[in-house]
Amino acid sequence: MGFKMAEYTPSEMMVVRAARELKNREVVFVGIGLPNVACNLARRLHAPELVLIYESGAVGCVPDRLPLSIGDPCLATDSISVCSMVEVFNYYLQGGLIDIGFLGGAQVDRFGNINSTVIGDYDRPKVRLPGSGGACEIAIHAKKVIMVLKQSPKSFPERIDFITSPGFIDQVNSRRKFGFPGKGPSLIITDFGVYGFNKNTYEMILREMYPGVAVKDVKANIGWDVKVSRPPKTTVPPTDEELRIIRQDLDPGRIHLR
Amino acid sequence: MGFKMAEYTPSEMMVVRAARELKNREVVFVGIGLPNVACNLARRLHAPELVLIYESGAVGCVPDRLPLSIGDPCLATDSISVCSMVEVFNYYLQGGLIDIGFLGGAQVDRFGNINSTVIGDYDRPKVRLPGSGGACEIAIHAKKVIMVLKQSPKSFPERIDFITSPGFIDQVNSRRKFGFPGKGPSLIITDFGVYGFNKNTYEMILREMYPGVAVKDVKANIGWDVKVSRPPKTTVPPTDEELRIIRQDLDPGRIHLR
Amino acid sequence: MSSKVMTMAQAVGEFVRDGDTVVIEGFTHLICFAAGHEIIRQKKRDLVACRLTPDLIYDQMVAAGCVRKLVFSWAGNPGVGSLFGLRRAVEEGIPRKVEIEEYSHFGMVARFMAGASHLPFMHLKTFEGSDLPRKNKNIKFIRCPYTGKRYATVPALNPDVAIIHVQRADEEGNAQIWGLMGVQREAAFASKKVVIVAEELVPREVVRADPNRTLIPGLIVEAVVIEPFAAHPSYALGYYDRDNDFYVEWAKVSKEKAGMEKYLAEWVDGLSGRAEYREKLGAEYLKKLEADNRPSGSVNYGF
Amino acid sequence: MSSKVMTMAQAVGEFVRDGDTVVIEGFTHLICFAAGHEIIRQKKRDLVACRLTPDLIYDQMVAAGCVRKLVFSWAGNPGVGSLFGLRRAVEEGIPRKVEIEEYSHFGMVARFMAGASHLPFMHLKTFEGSDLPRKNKNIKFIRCPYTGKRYATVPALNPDVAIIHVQRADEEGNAQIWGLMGVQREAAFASKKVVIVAEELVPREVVRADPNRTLIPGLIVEAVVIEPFAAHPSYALGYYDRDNDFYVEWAKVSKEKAGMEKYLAEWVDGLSGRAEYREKLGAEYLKKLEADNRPSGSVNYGF
Repeated sequence: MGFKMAEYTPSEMMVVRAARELKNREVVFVGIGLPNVACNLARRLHAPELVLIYESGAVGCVPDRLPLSIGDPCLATDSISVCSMVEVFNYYLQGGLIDIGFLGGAQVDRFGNINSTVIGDYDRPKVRLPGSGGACEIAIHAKKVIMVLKQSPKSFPERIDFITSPGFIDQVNSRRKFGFPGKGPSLIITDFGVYGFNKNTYEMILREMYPGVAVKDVKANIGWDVKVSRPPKTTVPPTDEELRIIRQDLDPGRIHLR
Repeated sequence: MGFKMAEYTPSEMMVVRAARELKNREVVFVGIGLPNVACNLARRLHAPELVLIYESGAVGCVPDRLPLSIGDPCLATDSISVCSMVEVFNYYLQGGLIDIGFLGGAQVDRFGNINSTVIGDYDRPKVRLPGSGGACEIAIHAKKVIMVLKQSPKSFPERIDFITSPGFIDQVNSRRKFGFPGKGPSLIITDFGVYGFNKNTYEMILREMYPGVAVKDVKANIGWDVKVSRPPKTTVPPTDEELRIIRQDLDPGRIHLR
Repeated sequence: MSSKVMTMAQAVGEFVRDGDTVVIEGFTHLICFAAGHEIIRQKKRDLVACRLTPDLIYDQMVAAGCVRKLVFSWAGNPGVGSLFGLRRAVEEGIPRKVEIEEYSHFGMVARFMAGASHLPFMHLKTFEGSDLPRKNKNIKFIRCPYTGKRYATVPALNPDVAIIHVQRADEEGNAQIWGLMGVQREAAFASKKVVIVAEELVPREVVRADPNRTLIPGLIVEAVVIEPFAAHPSYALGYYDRDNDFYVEWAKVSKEKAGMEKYLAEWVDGLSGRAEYREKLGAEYLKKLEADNRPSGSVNYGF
Repeated sequence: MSSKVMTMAQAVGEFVRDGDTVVIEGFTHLICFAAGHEIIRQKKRDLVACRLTPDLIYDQMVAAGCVRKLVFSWAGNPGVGSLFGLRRAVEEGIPRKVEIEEYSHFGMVARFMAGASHLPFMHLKTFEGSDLPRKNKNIKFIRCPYTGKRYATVPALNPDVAIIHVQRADEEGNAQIWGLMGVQREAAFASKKVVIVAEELVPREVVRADPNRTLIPGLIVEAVVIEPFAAHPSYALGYYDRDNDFYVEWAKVSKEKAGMEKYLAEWVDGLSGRAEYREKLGAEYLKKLEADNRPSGSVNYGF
């Protein structure tokens, strides 16, 4: 084998950490990119019966290649069920069947609210992003939401420009007022570490850091004075097995994990 | 052939008259019993491309036997499309695709309102009938409604005990107030003749009588002093061809046309 | 993957409790008579029995005293006439008074849609001009926030348990149906627990080879019962035909209380389950109903 | 039965008018690029272009100046990144300002459901806590008449014309799909006119042999276009694979206005239609994308 296993990229660490969060038989609403890799990694390791559902209507997927898009043919073929998007959104997502929703985004704020719509003003955008897709309703309905995105002061600003998908909304957790079925964000996995949320203030709190990362690195890459668990744990680095599956099987072209 | 063609039963006349009303390519929502026979007769004669839709979800049916029930297997097999009842009611019926809805019932009043729910008081019924099924919404949505039922003072009373499916509702045609998409009842075919509706009063009016039927026979078998077109036409009796198809192909067991 | 396969007696014993709101769906096609018989045999009581078309099987359940309330849209013997067991209960309170809650088909379809979608209601254009809303206070009306127009609403229906007959399923309960689908999918997704009854157990690979036919995914299923001929006198397309003669005969059998009781004693309580029922019907009888061969043809899922 | 089969040029010429609200649906699967190209070639203008996921084909239509307004829920190059043609229009007004009306996927799905059901609105649980309703006044809220709980509403979407790609259809437009179905059925039923584009024309008997696969009935269809490979670089399951390389390359091709214009000149305006497009791609290229064989197996529709 050509690679030196001990070395790994931050993206690989993120994917590995996300995969470890998934339990066998859980029902996961999968997004494109890193979450896709994480789910498929979990499926090959400790969670062979993880149920993957894609908003395209494929249920119980066993992709035999890493799908570039959430509508890749490898998701329908050999799946357990294919239904229309009417059913996937009404009966599965709104129907309360999703244990975990994976979300990314361009910006996240301290309450776990996500912006994937626009940078700058909505009507005079600096950068127009793709928009919600299914993210807004996944954020509302999935029993648990896990976010995966790279960290910088820009991606974790004090205030985001637009709330596409609600996290806890604010310090009183307005999810409850709105009667959202899902509990809201549970983890944010970045390229520095892993955040949870404070049970009283609903604010992000650093719970784990990756090996070699210092608190000052984390703080330099986030837009506010983020709270830190004392002491934060150090994340177990990717195992050789995890890296081998990612590099050989899941993303040999390194499309997702540059 | 064993039968003497010139003789026919009132049921046969009803079916033949109903069949003649159907134009090729019309989309018909078919009920059980006589309407079923009428549609299949029309399909074998002047309307080979009549589109038969059953509330069971079968579309473009070509039943190769006379279905006893609207969910008979012969309706699904070889049909053009089978969909769930969610789709047949939402997309086809409420979606405005039905040209003609066929309805029967236990009682009809002068405004074409139908009772198929109860004889006597709803809470202390003399006779409990099957209820609406799809009739209430067919009456509201089909562009045109044709009713087929046998006539007696009991089945056409001055007032019906329960409105299951609205016809014109009352003398001002309250359909309009409710914004019903369908135009309402267009014909009532009984074993005496055929009724239309007055354009101003929305009351039943006798338009045709079967050969051998007199106005006094009609009046003796209806619960109010019904209006009569002057003069009512005489319905063309069933042709040998029509009778042959009914007796040989459609209802050889004479289940529907006793 | 652990198997959910069990016997009908186990499934009904474990998942249908006295007082439950129960739906055995199937619109003419795939009506699970075997489940209804087991419910009668186990003397389940006070059920709120839901179905668009209370068919012969609900007629029997009502006559056996299992049912406290009936929620429905068309209660008759399709193409034949009345359900006499049900009429005796409603008109005369025999063997007990049965409460009724009545909609139209579209209303019931919308109730299951709402239930499956975890919405508390669905709106639809029907019921106006009809007396139904006068007798059923669950039918309400709202105004469209865009047009101001009035629409009827029905409340979601979320039964405690759905018993859904299908043509084939794997041992996890991934269930496939073709031919008429009725509201099998919506009834299943709307219910808190789902029991799948299949004509045939198939390997997972058969399901995966044609995922578009999977109407109900195993992830919402509690139990899988494999029971050939469990829908007779209803039918399972590709397996056996509808026993139309039985439906016609039923009028005579059930017209009097005594006839109904004789039938239940002989064909339900007198038998241990569907295997004995099949035996009693006899191989020759079953043979007559056996489906002929009309292959769908195969499509290509390759990419 | 009269045939509705015509060429893509005829269908777009006759059924897409300037100013129309148009939907070319297909969620990754069965996106009709050939129809979009013909719309560009015929210089249709002022279209209100609707789609859950304005994909590369809407990027091209926007860049070609066909679109006045975009109605959508996710506008990106799936798995790759931005749609630069669209961003130039929205951010800089090149080649013209494009208005946007934005929902979530569920919102758009519900709009098509309402449209297909001839309801003026649909309610759903989403949008609260999001800024979307602040920027889109078509999103409203109602209260459940049973529980008093608040639900979002979206208005029905009823396009003038839907162009729906399918795997196979007969000449009347009875259209069958397997694999991912997206909202093809709802978009078709919601639209005033439907154009079916099929990979393959099949005899009526093929449709009738497997009616459960018919997603769209001919009775709502105006025109049938038979055009193999009409979805490339999207895909048709069982016919050809998604051209993922094309999607990845598109970022480079379209990043600058000049690249986009060159592409449109060469691959759209420079060609007479899909036949020339296939020729230009070349047999070897197409061969690489050809689907392998994964048969569904056959079921029995006999009774």
